[in-house]
Amino acid sequence: MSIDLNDPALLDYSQRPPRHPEPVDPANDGLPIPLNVRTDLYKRVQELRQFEKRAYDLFMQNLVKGTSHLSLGMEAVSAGFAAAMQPEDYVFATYRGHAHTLSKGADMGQVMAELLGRENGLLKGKGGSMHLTHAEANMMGSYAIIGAHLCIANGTAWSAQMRGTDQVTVCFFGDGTTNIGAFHEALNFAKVWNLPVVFVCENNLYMEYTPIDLVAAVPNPAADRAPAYGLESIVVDGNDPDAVYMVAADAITRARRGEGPALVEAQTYRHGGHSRADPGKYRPADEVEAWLDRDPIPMYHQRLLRLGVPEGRLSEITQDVARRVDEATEFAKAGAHPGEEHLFTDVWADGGSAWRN
Amino acid sequence: MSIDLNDPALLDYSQRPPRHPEPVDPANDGLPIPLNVRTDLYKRVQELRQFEKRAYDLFMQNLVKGTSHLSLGMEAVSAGFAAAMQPEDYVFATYRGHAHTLSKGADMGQVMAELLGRENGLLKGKGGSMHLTHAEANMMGSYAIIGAHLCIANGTAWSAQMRGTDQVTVCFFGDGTTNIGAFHEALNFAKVWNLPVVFVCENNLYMEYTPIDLVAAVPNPAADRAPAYGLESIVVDGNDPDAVYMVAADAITRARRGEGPALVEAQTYRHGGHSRADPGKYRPADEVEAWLDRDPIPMYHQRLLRLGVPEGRLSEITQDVARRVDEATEFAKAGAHPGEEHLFTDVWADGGSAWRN
Amino acid sequence: MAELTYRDAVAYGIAQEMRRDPNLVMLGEDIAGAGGVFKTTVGLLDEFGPARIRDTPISEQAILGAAMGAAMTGIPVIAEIMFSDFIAVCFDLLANEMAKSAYMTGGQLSVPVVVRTANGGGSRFGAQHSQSVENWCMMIPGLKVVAPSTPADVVGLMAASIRDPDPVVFFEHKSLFASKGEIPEGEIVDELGTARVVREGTDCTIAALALMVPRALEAADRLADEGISAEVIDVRSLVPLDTKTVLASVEKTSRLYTVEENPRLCGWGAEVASIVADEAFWDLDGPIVRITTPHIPLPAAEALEDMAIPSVDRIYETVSKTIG
Amino acid sequence: MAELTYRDAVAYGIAQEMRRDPNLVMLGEDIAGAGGVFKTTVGLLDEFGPARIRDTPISEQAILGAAMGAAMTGIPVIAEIMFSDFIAVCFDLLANEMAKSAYMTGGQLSVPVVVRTANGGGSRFGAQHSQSVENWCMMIPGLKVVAPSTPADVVGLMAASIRDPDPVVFFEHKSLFASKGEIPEGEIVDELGTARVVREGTDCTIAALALMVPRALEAADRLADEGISAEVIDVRSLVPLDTKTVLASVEKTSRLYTVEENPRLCGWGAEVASIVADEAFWDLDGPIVRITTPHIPLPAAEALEDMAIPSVDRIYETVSKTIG
Ligand SMILES: Cc1ncc(C[n+]2csc(CCOP(=O)(O)OP(=O)(O)O)c2C)c(N)n1
Ligand SMILES: Cc1ncc(C[n+]2csc(CCOP(=O)(O)OP(=O)(O)O)c2C)c(N)n1
Ligand SMILES: [Mg+2]
Ligand SMILES: [Mg+2]
Repeated sequence: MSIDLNDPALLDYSQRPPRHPEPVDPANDGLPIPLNVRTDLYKRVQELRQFEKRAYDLFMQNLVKGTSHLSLGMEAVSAGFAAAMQPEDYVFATYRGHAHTLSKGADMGQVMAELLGRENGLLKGKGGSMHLTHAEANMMGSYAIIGAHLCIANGTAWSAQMRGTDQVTVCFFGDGTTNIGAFHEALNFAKVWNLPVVFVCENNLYMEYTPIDLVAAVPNPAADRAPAYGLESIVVDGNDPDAVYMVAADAITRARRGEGPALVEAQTYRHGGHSRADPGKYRPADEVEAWLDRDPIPMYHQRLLRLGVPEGRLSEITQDVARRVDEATEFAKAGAHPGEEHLFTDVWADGGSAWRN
Repeated sequence: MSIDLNDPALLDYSQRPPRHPEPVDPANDGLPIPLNVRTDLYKRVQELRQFEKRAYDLFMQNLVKGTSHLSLGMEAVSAGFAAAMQPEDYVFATYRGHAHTLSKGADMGQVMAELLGRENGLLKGKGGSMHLTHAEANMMGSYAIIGAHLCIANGTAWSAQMRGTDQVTVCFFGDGTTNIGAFHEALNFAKVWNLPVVFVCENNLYMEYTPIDLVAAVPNPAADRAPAYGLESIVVDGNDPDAVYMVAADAITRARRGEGPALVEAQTYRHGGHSRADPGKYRPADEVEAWLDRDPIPMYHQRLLRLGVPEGRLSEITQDVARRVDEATEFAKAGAHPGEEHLFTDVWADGGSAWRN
Repeated sequence: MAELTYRDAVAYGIAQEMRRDPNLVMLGEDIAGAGGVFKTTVGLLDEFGPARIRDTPISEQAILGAAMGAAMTGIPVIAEIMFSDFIAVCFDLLANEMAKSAYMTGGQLSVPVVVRTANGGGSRFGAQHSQSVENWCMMIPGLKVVAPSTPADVVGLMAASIRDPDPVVFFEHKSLFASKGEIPEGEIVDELGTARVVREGTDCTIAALALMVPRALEAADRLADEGISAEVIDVRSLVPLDTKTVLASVEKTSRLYTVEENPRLCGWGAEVASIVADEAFWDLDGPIVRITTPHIPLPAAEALEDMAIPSVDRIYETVSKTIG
Repeated sequence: MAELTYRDAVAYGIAQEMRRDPNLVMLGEDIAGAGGVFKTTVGLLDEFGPARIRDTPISEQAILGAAMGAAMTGIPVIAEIMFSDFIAVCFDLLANEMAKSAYMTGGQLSVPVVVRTANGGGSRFGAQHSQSVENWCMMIPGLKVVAPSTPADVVGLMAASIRDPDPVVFFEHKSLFASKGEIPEGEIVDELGTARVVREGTDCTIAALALMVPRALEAADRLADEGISAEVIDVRSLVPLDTKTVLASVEKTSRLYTVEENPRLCGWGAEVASIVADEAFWDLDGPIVRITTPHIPLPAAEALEDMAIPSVDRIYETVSKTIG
């Protein structure tokens, strides 16, 4: 769209017309997803939700320094894709990467410790919240400068192609990221080289504090651009774990079969602000409310009950996750602050940092 | 498209299937373009053709140092757009910018002198062939690093929008340029800000030595991406001055009326190699031949004869241009090599270059 | 005289110039309604409206391109690049286009753009949001580079940068945003290319920039307790560089220290050191010592980041140990 | 011993490594069928095929990104950036991603990429295709930086760079492509971080890099005629930097000159000068003098470009006048 400079709502974005969520598709209850996968999805969204809530509490206690970007409200995207991936598949995330790192199997305690800047953190405290990486599990990093990691994701996909494995790379990014040059280069390159990579736009309707429709030329910033790269336009309800799972499984399977890249736009919403300090006031109040009503977790809870999973099983999962989050918190808080010996390690692959003899 | 690594033609691009030009649309004789505009177009293509041929000869005599990128074969694009512009409109070009600089009214002698690195050159010899600029006539420069100038072109368009003038900016670039990040940023930005800018892709089927279809995900690298920016897909025969003129007039008029940006893909071919040293051997021989047969200049000559312009009038134009090219050559050759006094000027707007006191 | 934070001084300085020049415009990400992610542009949208204070897509090349193009037509533009680390995504526009335009065109085009950007460490943001990148710009012929250390300098150098007809990169230090200082009444316009002796001394010269200035001053206080009289220079402007002030100081003190937040290699201090080692060699009584962040990416953890960036302790100890 | 041009040495060095390591791949614009716009990769497509030598779109960020991602999985990659000036369009990938990956991840990921690029002036290509940008990379912690001056060094340092597990930027000098030199038989593997004394001398040290090395040598010949004995060091590797060789030389000669093709401010010579002014201060008998391209964008015209870049005359005259 084009901006009308006379629009009085430009003075206060919260006065702009709200963009409400689509209702849950009732047919999604009937998607052909086995119940064990669905309970796994439930566990996954619970982990992400409870972890992120705790992370939020720890900021409030000023234990997390720096910044932090939560996925509260957006859990279904990460859970749905992770459930559709194989362990050998590669994942790339942005600074909003706690969820994707956990989904790929990183230890909650180590992730929490990293947020707290501790030596027992996933990155020894050297990377922080925005750079979570768990290479052992092929979680290839969280990247804090918009765009680059889409290009890097092509590289692991190229590697799989060269090595003749059937690993797929899944690369998450935000709606705002669709406007940067690297997005374009990455998508075109992936298609031309027929790389096994699935690009996933988590469209939460806002870049930092600016509504995406004010800065993107098309209504669906990722899906409407897919044809520019010879790709299919795919939009999915990013608040429904099942819907995401189906789309993810399809795109990943096709990439695994050598049918090349895909671009998926998952529409969702963040419950809080962009990062720790942001109260998110630029959003119309009724928009926030409507999306809170479409919280993926109670919705999914209801669906599982409808599908016959006993309440007891669900609360068992919930409580088990709660315990693990508590343990992770303790682990993190008990960690030492990294000492000077870490300052000069790891610049080079040999572990050192010498630039001279 | 995607590359098939088993395709033996990857070892020698000249063995790939040729891409022949579309035939001239016979209906174009009847386009509603007044005959005086058409004779002006004829003069324009003659100027570009003869200038570029002379530039080529001067390289061969080793009088042009460095590099140089000719528009031989592509003259109709520049001529058609220039004829549709107003003098106050802005133009941006790439390193392949001799044509667009001349079309905007720069003095042939000064342009030639710049190619020869002389003090009487358009840029005093400081910029060279790749950076021709004639700001006085709103020819805002030639840019030698792919992509950036599309972003810069938005700036003059924004300026016109702010100042409330009806100036339009026209920005030329190549097919290969559609794959770089800045292309994407520029197009999206132009649309969102509703800027009066017309982007013109001169699709000559090759980037440097690599066929565009091997590196672009879509067959028409510009037009097929227009919808990604909320724009109409426009392809025009870039070897027909009249066809270009019509499309140019339409896009420019709409931009002038405040209807926002446009993206035009003009399909054409360069008669020679990419730059001075390149013999262009990576192109199938029959492809080159087919396009030489669609040389815009004899085609247009024939059309004008059909439309009743006397042969004598056309040869008068041709000869007048020939004389001016000769004069320009003399002017250029007579120029002095710039002296040391020019080395330290013009870094800053005040004319100086001091970085310290 | 009003007291302002360094943060508020940014908007104050911009507003002063926007009132003066109705053509001056600003663009950047989240700068309008949100008042900037560092709240440095709060109030400007309300006063100057959405045509002059414009939010953009996340498209740094498009931002600098639009700024440059408009500037080439004579419109002065302020472009915000949110974090200075992001200069890397638009470095072509800055280093190859804006910087070279005047020269390449034989003086036909000039580019009155101020690129404002939040620079430096101390916020525990990690390696991609904490860099001190003044040298990325200083090394490019055709760019001017400014890095104020006080609110008053923010206002005065902002005005000078905006009025300058060339591209100026204006580094606002994230860890100084909360600091406060007096702002003189009335219009404030400073001068590019002028360093300031912020503390006089006779035993050594300490040249510092931005966040390093208050630290150097504090270290100088401690050195004074030991009987070492350090002269502290706030370099303020890297291009143009006020070599006169530095050379005059070294002539007096005979010793030079630089305090740089950038990682060691090719920092601005190296340039200053090389100038002094050439032009003031015979004045020197001992080695030139550079105190810099080590040549490593910046770590995120508080504990580590604090060890990396030159601290008051490190400045104090280095001078005290080496002045001999 | 075969004689090769510097140009042919590039493909020769790459081929040596491609034969050794079947995983090694290369990508870049026009590098395959065309053999590179500088003809530095001729023959590689035929020998190694289109899966290992791949042409790319004009997408430098995608090129470096693909290289980095593949490298993180253990595949060594050579990425060509056609002209070093274009590093600016992918600087984020180089400076913020490749360079910081190992550190930010606490050592989890390393990036065995060699970024090859044609650097330097003398071709009359103007300001956007002629820059010497070694310092753009040297200043970034996490990057290694190499710039050979002879065909043998091209081969040996290429092998060392390819075998190095970290990102290395490999600068090939455009004006040296046509130069010739002997290449030893058999596998050639050099070492990063080693400078070479290419001429011994006692009166002064001249540190030079790439194209400036033959010029410094020629100037040294002329100085010798005047009775000035100059030691010339080919720095070869900026990161790691062989400070030992430089410091040992200055200890002997007591004077240091740097000859840099980069524009003045924050060039590699500034760093070297600052190291010497600190660590070898007491060895010095006179000012450290830097001979550089002036701090201006490079002009296109032959006449002007030749005045800008340090010439044999300028080196000779500067040393001769200042050595006193
Ligand atoms: C190149 C670059 N420009 C700007 C930023 C600052 N920034 C960080 S997050 C963000 C918004 C990103 O929005 P989106 O892609 O929608 O992701 P979300 O945060 O909504 O998940 C911006 C502008 C950045 N990190 N990198
Ligand atoms: C960022 C960047 N990458 C690479 C180049 C080298 N280069 C110069 S021209 C060219 C081909 C451009 O192709 P196209 O856009 O089709 O324009 P044409 O030359 O065909 O007019 C390339 C790759 C460059 N100038 N800038
Ligand atoms: Mg978003
Ligand atoms: Mg082309």
